[in-house]
Amino acid sequence: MSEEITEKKNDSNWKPLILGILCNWCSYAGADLAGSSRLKHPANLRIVRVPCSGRVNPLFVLKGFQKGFDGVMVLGCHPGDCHYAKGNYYARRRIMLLKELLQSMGIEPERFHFEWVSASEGVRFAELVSEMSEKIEKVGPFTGVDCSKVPAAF
Amino acid sequence: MSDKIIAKTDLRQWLASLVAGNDVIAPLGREGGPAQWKAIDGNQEIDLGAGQMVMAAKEYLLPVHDVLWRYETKKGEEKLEQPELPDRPTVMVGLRLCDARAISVLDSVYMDGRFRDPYYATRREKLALVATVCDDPRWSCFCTSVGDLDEWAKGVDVLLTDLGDNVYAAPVTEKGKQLVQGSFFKDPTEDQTKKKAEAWEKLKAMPKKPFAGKNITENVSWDAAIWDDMAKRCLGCGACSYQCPSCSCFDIQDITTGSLVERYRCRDTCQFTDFTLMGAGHNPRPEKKMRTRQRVMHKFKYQMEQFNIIGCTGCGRCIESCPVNIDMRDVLTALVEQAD
Amino acid sequence: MARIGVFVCHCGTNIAKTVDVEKAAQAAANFPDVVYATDYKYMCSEPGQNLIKEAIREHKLDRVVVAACSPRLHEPTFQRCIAQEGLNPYFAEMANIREHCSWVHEDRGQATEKAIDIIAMLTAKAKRNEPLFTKEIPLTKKAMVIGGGVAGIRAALDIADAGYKVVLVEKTPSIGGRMAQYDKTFPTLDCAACILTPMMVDCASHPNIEIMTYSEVEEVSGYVGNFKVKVRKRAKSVDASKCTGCGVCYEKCVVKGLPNPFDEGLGTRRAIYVPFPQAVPNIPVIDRENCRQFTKGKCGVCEKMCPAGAIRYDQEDEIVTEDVGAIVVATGFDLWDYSKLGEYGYGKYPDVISGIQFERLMNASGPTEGKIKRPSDGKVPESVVFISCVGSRDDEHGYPYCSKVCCMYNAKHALLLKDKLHDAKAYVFYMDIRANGKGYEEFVRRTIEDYGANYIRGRVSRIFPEDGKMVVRGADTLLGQPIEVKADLVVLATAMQPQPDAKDLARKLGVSTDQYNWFAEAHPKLRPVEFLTAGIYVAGACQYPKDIPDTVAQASGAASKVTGLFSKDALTSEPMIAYINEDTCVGCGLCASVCPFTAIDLVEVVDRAKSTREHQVMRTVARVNEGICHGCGTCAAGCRSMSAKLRGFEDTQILAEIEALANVHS
Amino acid sequence: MSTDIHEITKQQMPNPYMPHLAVVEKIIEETWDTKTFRAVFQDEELREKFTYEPGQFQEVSVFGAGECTFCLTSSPTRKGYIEFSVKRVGVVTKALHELSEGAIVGIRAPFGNWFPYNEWKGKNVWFIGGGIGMAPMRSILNYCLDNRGDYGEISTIYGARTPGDLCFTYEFDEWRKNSALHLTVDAGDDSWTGRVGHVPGYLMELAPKPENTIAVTCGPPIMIKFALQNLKELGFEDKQIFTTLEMKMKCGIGKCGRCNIGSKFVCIDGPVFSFDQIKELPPEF
Amino acid sequence: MANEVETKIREEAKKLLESGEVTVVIGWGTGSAAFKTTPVFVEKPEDVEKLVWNPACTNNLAVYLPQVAQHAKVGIVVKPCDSRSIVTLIQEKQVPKENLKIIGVTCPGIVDDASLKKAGVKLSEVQGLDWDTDCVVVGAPSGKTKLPITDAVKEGCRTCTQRTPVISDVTAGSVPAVNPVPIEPMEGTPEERRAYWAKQFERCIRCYACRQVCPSCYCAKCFADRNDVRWTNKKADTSEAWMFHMGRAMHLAGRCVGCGECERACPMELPIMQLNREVQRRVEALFDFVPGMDIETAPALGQFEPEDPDPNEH
Repeated sequence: MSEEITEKKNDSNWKPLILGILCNWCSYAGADLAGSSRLKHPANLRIVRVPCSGRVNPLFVLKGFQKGFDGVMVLGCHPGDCHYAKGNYYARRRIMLLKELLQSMGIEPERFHFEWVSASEGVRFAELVSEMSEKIEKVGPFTGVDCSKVPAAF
Repeated sequence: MSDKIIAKTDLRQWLASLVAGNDVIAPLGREGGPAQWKAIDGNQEIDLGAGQMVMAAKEYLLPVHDVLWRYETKKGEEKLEQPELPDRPTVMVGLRLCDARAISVLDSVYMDGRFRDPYYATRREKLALVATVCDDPRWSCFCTSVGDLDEWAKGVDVLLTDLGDNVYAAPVTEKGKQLVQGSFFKDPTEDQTKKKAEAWEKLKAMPKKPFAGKNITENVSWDAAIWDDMAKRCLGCGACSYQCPSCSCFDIQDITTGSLVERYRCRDTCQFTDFTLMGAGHNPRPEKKMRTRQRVMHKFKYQMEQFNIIGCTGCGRCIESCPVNIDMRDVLTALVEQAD
Repeated sequence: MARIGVFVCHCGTNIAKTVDVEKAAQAAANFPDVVYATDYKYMCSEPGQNLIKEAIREHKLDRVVVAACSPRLHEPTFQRCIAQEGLNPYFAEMANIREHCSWVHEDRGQATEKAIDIIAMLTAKAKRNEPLFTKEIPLTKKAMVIGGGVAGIRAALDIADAGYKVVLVEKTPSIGGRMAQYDKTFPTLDCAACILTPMMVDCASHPNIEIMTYSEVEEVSGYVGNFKVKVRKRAKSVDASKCTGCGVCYEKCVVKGLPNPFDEGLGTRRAIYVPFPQAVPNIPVIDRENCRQFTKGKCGVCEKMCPAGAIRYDQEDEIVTEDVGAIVVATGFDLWDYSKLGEYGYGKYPDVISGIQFERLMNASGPTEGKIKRPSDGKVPESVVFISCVGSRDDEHGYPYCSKVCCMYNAKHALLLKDKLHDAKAYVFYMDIRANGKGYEEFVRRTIEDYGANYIRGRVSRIFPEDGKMVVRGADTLLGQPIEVKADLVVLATAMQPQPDAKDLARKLGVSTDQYNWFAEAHPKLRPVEFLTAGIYVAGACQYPKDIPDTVAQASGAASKVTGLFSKDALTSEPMIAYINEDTCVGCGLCASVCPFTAIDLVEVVDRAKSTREHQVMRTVARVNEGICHGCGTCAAGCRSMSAKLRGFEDTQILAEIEALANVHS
Repeated sequence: MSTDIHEITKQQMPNPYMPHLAVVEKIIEETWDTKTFRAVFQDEELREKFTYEPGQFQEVSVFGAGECTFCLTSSPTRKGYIEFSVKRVGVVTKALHELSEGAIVGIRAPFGNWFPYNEWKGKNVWFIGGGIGMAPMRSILNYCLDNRGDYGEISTIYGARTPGDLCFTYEFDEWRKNSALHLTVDAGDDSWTGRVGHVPGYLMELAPKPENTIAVTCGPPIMIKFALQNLKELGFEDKQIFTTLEMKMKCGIGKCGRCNIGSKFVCIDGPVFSFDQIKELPPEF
Repeated sequence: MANEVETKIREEAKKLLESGEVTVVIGWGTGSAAFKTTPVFVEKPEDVEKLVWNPACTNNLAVYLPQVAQHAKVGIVVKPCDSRSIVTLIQEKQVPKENLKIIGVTCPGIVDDASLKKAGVKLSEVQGLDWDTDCVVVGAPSGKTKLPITDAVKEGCRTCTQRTPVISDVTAGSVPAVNPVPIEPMEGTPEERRAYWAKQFERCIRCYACRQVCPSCYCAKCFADRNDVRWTNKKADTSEAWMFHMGRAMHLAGRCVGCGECERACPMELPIMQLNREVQRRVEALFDFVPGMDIETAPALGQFEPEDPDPNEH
């Protein structure tokens, strides 16, 4: 792992790899709209489609970080817009908590993004991907949850 | 054999010299946690006074996670490979006699059974044991109640006794003799030899439990009342077995990473419900009582019948780790008392 | 293990231009369990689908991954395709390498790499797909149409004519909607009432149609085929069963001079009223906010005067629950409030009016009985300025979109003005003329050429009164010079906007709206009259600005969707729904408490492990009601023991996607 | 008994954890939930020399899904391939069911003991099987039939829940040729003309004589329980009755500790036991 | 100090058993060492003398309830934290409230092997344990030593704010005057924190003792044990252990009552409570929710408010 990370850190062509978990009705549709509107954005996001942000088990996100992705993004319908009425409200509780916990665990806040994107917000989607890519590029490659680099301070 | 003396200040140098020709496994202090068995490079501060380690010496022979083989499934590139096993001689330094004895128990299962376990055997054959005589038994220790320490001492390669500023090193085997070499070793004085003998006698004089000297194998009964009592309290965790120096059961699992399949074995325990649960849902030991009984009977009866060795060395780890204070000494006492 | 086929689509050059499709197919061929991979120009075409079918036969494929466009577009296409070869349709997966890849990336290397990742993920998912099956669910063959404008009326009539019951729910006291306010319609200049009134009457007399006016939808539950809609029937204070529509009550009502919304404030009504003479039903309602009986507690004139004894001051709102199988949403539009615009006087000049007010001024049954008089002093205008794009195509003050009908009604208004007042001058300020309907361009030309309307290309920057006239100052961009017109009346073509409560209704219905709160159809081209929520359809201008022909066409479209739905004996259930592994469920009830549809119940089952032949021990487990479950998966994400699962989006499948992605990059 | 097969196994498997790669040559759909797989070792030399005894078992790996224990249902008298029957119950068996012909599996075999067929020479043998329990007995049945002259009367009682649950129907004619085959089902269907009823009951009807006879029974626990009772009633002694035990196994070589019953490991001391041996074990079955 | 409480526990237990209101009383009994207690299941009135109360009564006995009290009337002795576990279990339908008779005890804080060792006590010499005002008294051959409570008790007890049971039929003992130590959020840069946790999880041997002692971990099949979905495998690997502990932390979110048993049971000294407390702290801040306080309140992740903290405002 460590060699791989060092390699990544020294690689000027390194691009962050971001896992996206998107609800089918709003955010995935928003991403589709970004596509049909030809809104260019960095090719760093890989999308897993789920029916609703309520389907997002926090363990999916944890799995993403365990697997060493540089970032994870969870997108769902705006509050009140959920195709299933309330799924995104439950998701919000789970994911907000997870978001904070990940900070306790030392995963930089830039690496996890939770946001609402509606089916009409193709522009917003493209912007989000660009913004997140930039932020992660600044913090650099993720060294993993079993980070080999252990600072002496602890 | 030719017993030697080494000053404590020279220990590190000795270990460094061992590292030159051997892999050396020793207790390594870890910040924020208990000392652990780790391969050392000769430069670290090792802690021979760590006493009994949380994890038993089986840690090296039966790692928590041991790859059995790897299979590449990619079309046209299918290949089955066994991982490389250590080919350098290995020395384990600082284990207690209970752990050393436990290795004999493991040997019986992994080396003497009908099939020989190549992973264990390869490591074991290259392994020399440099054991330490306990000078400060813990509250949970009961080795002298389940075994004959003089007999156990024959199972190691070198036996170390702490004499304060010096350590008395007694090679037990030819292999051991090879290890106790170097300019830092001196011949012991008579006084030192006497002190060493006293330490040994002191250890053996440790207060014995009511079941000491009894034939536990004959007393372990299938219908004992203690099983119900244990089962009520037992929470079915694996702490006792995971830490037990002689528990040897394992699980086999596959991990698939892309096209690569890795099969490994890892620790497992008869205390878990899943241990005997079959695919179709049938479980021959569905109740906690059956599982707690299995563990004790296996150690004290079945292992004796199979290999003529008791599967418990009185290290006390299960007693210390049990979250509900099921004390093996009480269990054995109850079994013996019931039989009487 | 699975035998997966991967089919990479070029989509002409849509994908192939940016993604190296051959390379992607080659990479896919090496993924675990992939036994066949190829690329083709148009996977969704017939030859493309045949290619898949042949490969299924030849390579004994049991899973198919099509790397092409969004599954939201063509998933059903490929599900049908593989089903024709005898595979379970849910063994098809789509890797979205167009919308999510080729269309949004420029670097061919990166796009190809991403496409390969996406294919790897979906291949891993497909491997874990289980066959899914649909079930029959009952169907209530009765529809509800929300909104009684021309769209709602047309839809209701079409559904009713096909032999199904319809409930038509209208918020105001009468059906008719916006069209009832119009004078004439473009481009044929038919009288709006002549077209609409017979339809309204047909509606009222149709045996299959029940009209609920003065009513609003309160709550919607259930699902396609089985909706339960709670409708609040607001108290009209008039017993509809007794009222004969004689009109004595409103003739005698003592509260006069209330602005009549139907006349857009130009006319008046009383506290008990029918909004317009042709109202259907022709039953008055009491405006309780202004009625003296209600505000002062005494009056009772109408009650005394009513010959039928139909006045009911004690009438209360009634909540009725309707069981319907389908819902058509036809709630129409609202108009932008031009008083927001300072340049045009913030609505403080009475002679600056909106197009629909002008419509009322021209209407024979309007406040001026069809005589065009300006509101301030009743003077017949000699010159009228019509301004288009007020709030439309105006990102700064209004909306960025085009309201679509303004160009046409501006032309209509100018023409009718000239028709009625031959000497009057008509000026039309416009940005572009968008006359793209049947006969529309000809109509505009006629207005200009035959009727002499003065079209000025340019924007109006300011309107202000001067000497009893309204000075309209702007620029003629064709001549490139400033222009000032002195007009007696200014008519603003204000933007169409969604109804203020559209968002609320969308929430109740569980459908989505776009950024302006227009209702959002499932797909603009493939499913233009449907919502994503099954069983709910959209018609008319609640979706987007539309003219009457488009509105009516869409209404008929929505109606035909409803009748299509009702033509089945029963519905088939969505197979991607939740289920519970009862063996590992501990009955904690978390799933039930988070289910948005209350589709999960806790039930008692025999605990086989603890029961003996003599003594039965029960335990509690969760169970999913398959008819109610929508498949959101909120239960599955919450269940700690992972006993609640979601078909089609199983943990195994989602994790497989995540792991496959990690594997490609490790 | 013949030469120690365990010695042969050790030679065949220097590392008993390393499977031999084998190709699934043929898949027979026995019933709705059971398939029989015929596998052929990739290594030609091994294919030639591979040998086992009837009653022994093997560990089959589906790479990535894991490993599962199955008895060898083929008879060592029929060379060149091995067979095993799989009922779909868990993760590995499901993965096996999803395999198609030509797939590669890993096989560790042969393990465990076997039926003492040499000691049975000259005796009558009754096979009493139910459901998937017929799988281990098919090996010894076919072995006995292939050495028909060594044995006296050979009879099989084979029952299943429904006619559709009967396995190995394609061998029934062969079995009938040289031995007696008595079929029964718990519930028949329109085409079923045979007997309807449970196996133990049928056993009482057929009433084999215990003299010079061996009984082998295998099937669901409840069937074994009553078959055993009935055999006793017919005068069979425990040592005349054999069965093969099923227990969760992982290693197959007496290390992992799962199949431990008393001082025996089912994987090395079993799976074949006579009932007088089982009586000596702790009552965990 | 413990004696009055002990007497009261025994009296109440005796009443319950004699009247037949319960078939068993679960409490703490004398352990195999002076600093140990063990759970006891008292079924006969004459056996109530087995029940003890002292600073070593560490077990959260609620862990037994889903198995024992599902279909039988059970008496149970609980500390404040244990009582909160019972609230959670009732809420989550694992125990019918009507099957329970709860004997509550007020609690000044509990010791365990690790906390005593940390306070410098030599375990093999301990002869007895008791409380005095804000002290734990350790009896040894050399005499009695008084240790300030906050120095001697388990990590979770130091910060505990609940000193009386939240649910009980009777409560023994007076409210102890012990000031909790405030909970400090984790410090350090993200990288340091991550490295810290990696180092902790590296030690995990996956014995699942933490899970088994936890009253809230009652799943019939733990996500970590599922073989159909590999959330985490048994490989002794830091990242797999991370996955297990993080998954467990999320599953305990809004449910962990902070009894600290998981950390005590861990043979490898993983700071599991620190993790749980991080979750707890944030659940309280985000949703104003404290678990195990009220049977009527839905669990934190089983409800929502439209005004919950939103990603866009947070």
